[in-house]
Amino acid sequence: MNKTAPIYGLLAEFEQPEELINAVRRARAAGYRKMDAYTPFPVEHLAEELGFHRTALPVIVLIGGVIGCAGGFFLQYWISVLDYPLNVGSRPFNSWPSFIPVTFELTILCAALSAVLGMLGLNGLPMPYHPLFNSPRFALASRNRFFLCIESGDKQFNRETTAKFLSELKPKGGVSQVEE
Amino acid sequence: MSQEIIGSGHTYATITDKISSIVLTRKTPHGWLFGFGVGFVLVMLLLVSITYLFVEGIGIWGVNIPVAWGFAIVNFVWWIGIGHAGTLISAILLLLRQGWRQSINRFAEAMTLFAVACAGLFPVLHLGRPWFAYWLIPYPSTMGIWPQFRSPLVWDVFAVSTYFTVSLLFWFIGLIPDLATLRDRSSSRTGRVVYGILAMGWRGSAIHWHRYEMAYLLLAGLATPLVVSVHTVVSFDFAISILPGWHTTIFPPYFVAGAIYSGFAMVMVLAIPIRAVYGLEDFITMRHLQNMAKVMLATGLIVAYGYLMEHFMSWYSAEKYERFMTLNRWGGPYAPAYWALILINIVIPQALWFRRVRSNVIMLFLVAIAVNVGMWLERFVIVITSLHRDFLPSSWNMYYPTFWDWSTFIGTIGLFLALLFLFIRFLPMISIFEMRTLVPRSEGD
Amino acid sequence: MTTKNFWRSLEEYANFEEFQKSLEDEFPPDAAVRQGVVDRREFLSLMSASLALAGLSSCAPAAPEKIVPYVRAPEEIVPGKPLFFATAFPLGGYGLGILAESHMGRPTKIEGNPDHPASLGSTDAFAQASILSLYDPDRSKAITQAGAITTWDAFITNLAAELDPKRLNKGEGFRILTETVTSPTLAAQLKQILQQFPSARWHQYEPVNADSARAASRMTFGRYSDIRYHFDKADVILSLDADFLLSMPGHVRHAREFTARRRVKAGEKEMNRLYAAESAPSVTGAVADHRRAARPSQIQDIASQINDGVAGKGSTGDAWIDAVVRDLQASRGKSIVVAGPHQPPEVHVIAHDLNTKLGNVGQTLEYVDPIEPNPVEQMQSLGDLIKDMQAGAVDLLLIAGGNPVYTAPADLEFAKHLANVRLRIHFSLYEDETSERCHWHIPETHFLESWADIRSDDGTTTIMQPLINPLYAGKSAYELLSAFLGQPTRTTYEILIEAWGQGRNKDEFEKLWRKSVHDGVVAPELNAVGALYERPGRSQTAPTVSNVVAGFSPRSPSDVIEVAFRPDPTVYDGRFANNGWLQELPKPLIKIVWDNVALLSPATAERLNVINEDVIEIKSEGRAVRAPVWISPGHANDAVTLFLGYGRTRAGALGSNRGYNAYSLRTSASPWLIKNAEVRKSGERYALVSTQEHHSMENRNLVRRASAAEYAQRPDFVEAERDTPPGELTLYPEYAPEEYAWGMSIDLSTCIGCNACVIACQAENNIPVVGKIEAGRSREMHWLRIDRYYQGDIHEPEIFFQPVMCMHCEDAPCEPVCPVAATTHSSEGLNEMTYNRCVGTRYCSNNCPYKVRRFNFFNFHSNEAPSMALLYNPDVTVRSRGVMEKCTYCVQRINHARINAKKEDRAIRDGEVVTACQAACPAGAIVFGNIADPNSRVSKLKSEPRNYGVLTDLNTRPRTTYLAKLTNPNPAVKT
Amino acid sequence: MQTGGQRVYMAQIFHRSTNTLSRVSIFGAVFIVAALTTVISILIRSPYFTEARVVRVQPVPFSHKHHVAGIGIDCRYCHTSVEESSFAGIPPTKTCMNCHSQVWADSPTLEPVRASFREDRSLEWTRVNNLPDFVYFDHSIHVRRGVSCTTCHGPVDQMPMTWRENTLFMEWCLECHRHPERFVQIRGQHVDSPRKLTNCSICHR
Repeated sequence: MNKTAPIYGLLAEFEQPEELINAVRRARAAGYRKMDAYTPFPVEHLAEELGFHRTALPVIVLIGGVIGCAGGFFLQYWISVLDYPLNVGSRPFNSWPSFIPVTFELTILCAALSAVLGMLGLNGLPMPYHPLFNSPRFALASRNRFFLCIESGDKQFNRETTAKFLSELKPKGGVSQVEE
Repeated sequence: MSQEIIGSGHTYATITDKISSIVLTRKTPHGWLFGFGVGFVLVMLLLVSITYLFVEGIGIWGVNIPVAWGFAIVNFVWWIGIGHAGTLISAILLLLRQGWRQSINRFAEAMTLFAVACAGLFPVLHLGRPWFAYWLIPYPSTMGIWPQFRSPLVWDVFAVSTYFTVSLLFWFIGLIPDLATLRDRSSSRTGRVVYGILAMGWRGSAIHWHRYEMAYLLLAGLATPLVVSVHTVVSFDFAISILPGWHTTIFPPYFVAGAIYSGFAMVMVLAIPIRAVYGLEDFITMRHLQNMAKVMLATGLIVAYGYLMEHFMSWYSAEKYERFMTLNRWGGPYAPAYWALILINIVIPQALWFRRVRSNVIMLFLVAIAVNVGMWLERFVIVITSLHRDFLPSSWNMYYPTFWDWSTFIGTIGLFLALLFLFIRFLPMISIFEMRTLVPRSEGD
Repeated sequence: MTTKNFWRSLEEYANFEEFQKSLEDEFPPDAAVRQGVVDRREFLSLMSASLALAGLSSCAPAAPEKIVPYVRAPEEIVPGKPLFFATAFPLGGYGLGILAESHMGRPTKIEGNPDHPASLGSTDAFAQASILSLYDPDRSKAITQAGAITTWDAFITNLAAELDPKRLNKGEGFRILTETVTSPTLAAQLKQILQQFPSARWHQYEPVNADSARAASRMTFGRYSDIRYHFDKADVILSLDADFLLSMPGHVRHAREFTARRRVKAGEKEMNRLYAAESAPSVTGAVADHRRAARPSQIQDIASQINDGVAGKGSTGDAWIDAVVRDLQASRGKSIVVAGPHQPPEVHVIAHDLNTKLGNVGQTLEYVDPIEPNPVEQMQSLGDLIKDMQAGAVDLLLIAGGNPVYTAPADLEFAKHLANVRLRIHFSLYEDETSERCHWHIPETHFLESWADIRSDDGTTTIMQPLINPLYAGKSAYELLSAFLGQPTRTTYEILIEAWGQGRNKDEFEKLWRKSVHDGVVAPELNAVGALYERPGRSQTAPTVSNVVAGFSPRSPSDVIEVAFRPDPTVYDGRFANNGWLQELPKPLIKIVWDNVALLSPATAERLNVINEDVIEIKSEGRAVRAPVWISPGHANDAVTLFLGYGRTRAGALGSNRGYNAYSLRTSASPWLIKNAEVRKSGERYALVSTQEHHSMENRNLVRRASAAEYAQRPDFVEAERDTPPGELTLYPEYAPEEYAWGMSIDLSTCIGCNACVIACQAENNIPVVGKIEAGRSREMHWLRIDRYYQGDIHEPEIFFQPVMCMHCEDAPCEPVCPVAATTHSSEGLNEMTYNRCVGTRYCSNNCPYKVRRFNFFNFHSNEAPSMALLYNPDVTVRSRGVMEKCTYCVQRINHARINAKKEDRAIRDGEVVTACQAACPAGAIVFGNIADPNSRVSKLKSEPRNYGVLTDLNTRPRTTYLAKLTNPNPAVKT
Repeated sequence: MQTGGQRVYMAQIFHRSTNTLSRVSIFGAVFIVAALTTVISILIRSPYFTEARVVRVQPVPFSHKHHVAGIGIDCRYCHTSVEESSFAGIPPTKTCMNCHSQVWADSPTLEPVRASFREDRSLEWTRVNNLPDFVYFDHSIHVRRGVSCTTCHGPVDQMPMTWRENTLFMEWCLECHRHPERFVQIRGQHVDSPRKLTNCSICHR
């Protein structure tokens, strides 16, 4: 194991979500901040334990919805009243009740798009390359293993002590380095 | 019989391996080849029909004046209806925190996409000049003229395309973690590259999971009213008109109910053989089938109530055209279709009241088939009987479907099958990561 | 309508020829096909590659076109402006005055000539459709000898060789067979021929003729005379199987005069009363106040009973007959008894007798010298010819017009004996069954292609002028006969000028001639002075006939089935068999298209155990014919009506091998009736197409009816149901009214269901023919249809006609459902259909409660011959595949009037816009105009209490409304 | 490497650069679509497609500039029916020969004209202004209502060889039909309301 090459962080592999949560708690207690946990399925409270609480996503979706709604209605109003008003079955030019369905659909469409794009954006996806993938064990994060990674960027990070600290958490899969 | 929603003895690993193996295994089962082959042949039939249609014109179908809408619209509504179960199961059941949804939502969503794709064909094909279909989209043309937003057909364009887009997003978002699994487990280089691209570098970070679940929840919240709106808009195609038998306010609710009805029936029709073929009884358990049967029973009753109210109103309104329309459905030239509808769509599904039927896979399968046929008949009765005898007796006339009507319809069934088989072969038909959450904690590894 | 810009002088005629020649350059065929460009665009669009561009640019110019000016422009032609030429439409030898519309030398439309007494501005379906025959690609195009194409000169040389010996033997064995001839010039030519060849003979024959009337007047007065009726003067009319409104010569005028007495203003109840006794329901019977279904042979009994009654021989015990008698007696001098041409002479004699007794002669009708220069009893005439042929006494036969091989009665075996004639020359519009059996065939010019003169049933003479040079190598009858007179080079024009001009001062004649040609009616002076022969229509003294009436044949036993023959209401005697418009025109009452049927009553159908479309075999005198059954409520029991004109073998692409040939049963002895035929069910079935499947109104009071008396009491009866919601009962805003608001009023008490409007609409608006199969799939394209409803007892039903076209609803249900704004509302209240924007969702048709929208399920124009392109009205887009279409209120005519008015800085005058249907209607039932102007005719009519809208309970607020039908039943008759 | 008897593969499939690449591609897709639509809609309206302001090749190099600006012949001398008919009219060869039987009587360029007159064979001009057949334009009323020739046909008197000045797109027709007052040049001339002038049946029948 190369002792000098720059590394991304140290990776501890657990078999049960509870063990992982427990490890995260202790890591934070030990003062580690720049770290992340990786699981094959969403584990409740894990994010909170990592100190992540609120996401901006709902706001983004709301904005998207409002834009879709207003834009949708205005599009129809402009076309039917301002640009080319036509007498259609002697309905009023501004037949707003008839404009509701399209307005609604566009609201949903914009909101949904902003939800998806927002989520990807905030998560920094797509990111096909990531140092973690260098760790051969990490592939199991999408199967049945639970990982905790303390990143070298953390100010307390020190190869030896951090490795020692992690192994004290008794990760069943052991501790490994993640090359940069 | 098991009341579990997942067979006992499963661990994260077994679930993962079991489901992903269906996709990653090298050899293709013969059953798959046969099924896909059938679908493919029918797709060819569809292509021939469409080509001939474009060359000759809409006249090759049975439509005429007064019956200017025929199979095309019947099939459109039918497919759209089927396309409702998917998003509904995922979205609404997610919001209701129904754990049992997690083994069926994936292919229910896929089914939605394919059904909507089939449905989307018909409004275009049935145009007199399909190559001008894009005139229904508002774009700055050199003609300086725009779509006419009072027309339900324009609403359709927006509703159906929105529905397709949102369903696609919902489905894809759901797929991302599983794509990551496949990426990490695929043995072939190409497999890993392709799945890798699609997985967008998902690595299961806790923070990502957090936002992911939020987004998924929001999508579900948006999709739920959308599902309801889509079939409401479709029902407006009829309800907005002035025709006896179409012009009625009860259409939106009972169209939506009908859609869910046929949607669940179709899920059933697909789920039962698939779980048998791929041995997924542990994931799609009797509990699932029974729950779906109950939903079908409930929605079926709403549909029945819809029929009842239609007839009640035509009597209560004392509207001579409405009354004639009802009598004409009962005793007119298309009465056989009507009574067949009542039998297949209302009477037969009542069998679901009995536990013995609900717990018998074969019976469930047959009932589900019946419901799909019945719902098609419902649309046929609505479209044809209302049109063929409306206001002026002098213009009354009959409608007879032609070979090309049938070939186009059957062709789209083929398209649906072909797409579905491709999906089963190349993507996990059951959501792996959501199944993992069902594993009792003790059985970790 | 367009300010009529009549043809003016001879000099212009010279140019006329000239620009005719340049016509081909001026309008290369594809330029004339208005749909051409659209098609190209659609074809491109089909290529998915160019999809986006094609659509985005759908208002952009098409592929570069050539534009080809004249070399020397004829000065009466203003490119883009139509001209109208006065001429006449010949049928059965009689002329109907018309104005033919010409666009850049292409005749495109036929209108009635207001100055012509037989037309009074209106036309009939035949006249309207005749223009289609002009462009019929199946017309005979070349002179043929034994089937081989040859030339006029070749014919002349051959003919000369034939005629020289004839001159020596006085024309021994030389026979000429023509159809009914009323043309003075033609008659003069024939007389000349007979002078040159004293032993030659001239025979006349048409299958539909006036023999009975002729025989009757011979029996009665010892001489031939015609009757001229004045229905406008009659209070009571008795029709003895006479369909005087649709099928007798002069029917257009009859309809106008008859309906003039049925327009009842508010408060009035003065109306004429029509009794009709007939076997097969006719439009005349349908509008009659009292209709009596009787077997053809019984008509005579009814007639003589009425005659006895009028003679005061006391009651017959038959309420109906007694009522008629009393009514007739009550209106002496103000009644008419009309005998049908299909009835035996006896009935006509009785009619003479009745009219005389009732003192009608000189009042409501007058006896005049025959219109024909040489009246004959044609069946006799044909018989004589055939006898000679049989005897081998004929060695040169000229058949100038007509198709005797097909139309001659079976028992005469014309075809067989024709073979005995050494040299046979046939002259006709089509190469038909007769041409097949003749050595020479000479193509005839269409009446719009050649000069001619002709007379109408009322004696008016018209100089017919050509609108276009012969499209094919056609010759006129005048040129042909002139060849027989040894002057093969003379043009028709020269012949006419000489005939009319002889013995006249040149300049004065010039003046009269111009006037006559321009007006379409020969100036009286010209008629009077230049007597080609004695002036017609000289009134005769009232005859006395009582002695003749005694001892007519007794009534026939009632257990047999009588078979009656009638000319077909749309293809007539078969001459229109290849006319697509007429083939697809729903026959009045039965609504059958593309076929002829065997009509019989429900009771008889029961007796024979047959239903619609069963094939029955009718046997008589060893001859048999198989015909499909159509059950007609109101038909006489124990009688079958067969229609002539079908079963042609060489009619052309459209007309051949359609229906059955009724001529093959007909006998010369009794051409209109077989008194005792053997009728049996054959067991076969034959598919018929009827454009109306359902015959009851389902109590939806679509046609509203009251007797004149009831109307006087309850003028508001039309709103009895109070089904029209009040005006304020709408969610929609009222759009500010413009100076014009177009609307239409249709009077159901004058509509006689004659179909003239349907064809007029088809001709005006480039409406395609779809053929039997598509019509059978309910895809016929007529913008205007005439709905027919039966009411009451199926054996004696009341019959209603209701013309239905787009109602131009104020709150049009079709408009809001169109996703691309292809159908919208104009500021003048028109429901506009913009074809080029239509994508064909057909939603509008679904949502139209009147189902008046028509859809191009295929490109129906694509299978038309190129020559048809010349027929298109250039002011109306030719719709292609996949677009919806419907009545536009003839918006092209509205725009034309608007532009003219604006140019003159004035408002459009009332009556300036006349829709095609309105112009054609002989009954004047349709009135169109500006309802924003309270003084316009249409506004006045709409303010009548009889005015109502159809399906107004849907709050569509239609712009087209109807005037309820008024009848004038005799209280004495229980119905 | 083995875990639980299951073969596990290296997860790192992509190179670092793919991260930027993937993000760019997503953005790029959106951008390209937007760009394409704009380009098409511009292209559609460009002379390349509409052939507006593109000179047509004619059998005889007839110069409106010379005849109108130079000699000062009124449009109506040749386009005779412009005031009375929907069709302005193309002059018959006779009209040309009125002058050119004397003027330039033997110029080789005019040979086609003389030939046409001699042999009574029409000249075949290439159409410059053409509308689809479902559009009904009437010259007479536009002229009568004070729309000058140049409003639609442009400075014909400055055209040595004739071109079409405008696209003749529907949107172009609508410019005027929506604001007639801007284009009608005779002062005090009554103009119809835009509402009337935008009725579909004004142009389409």
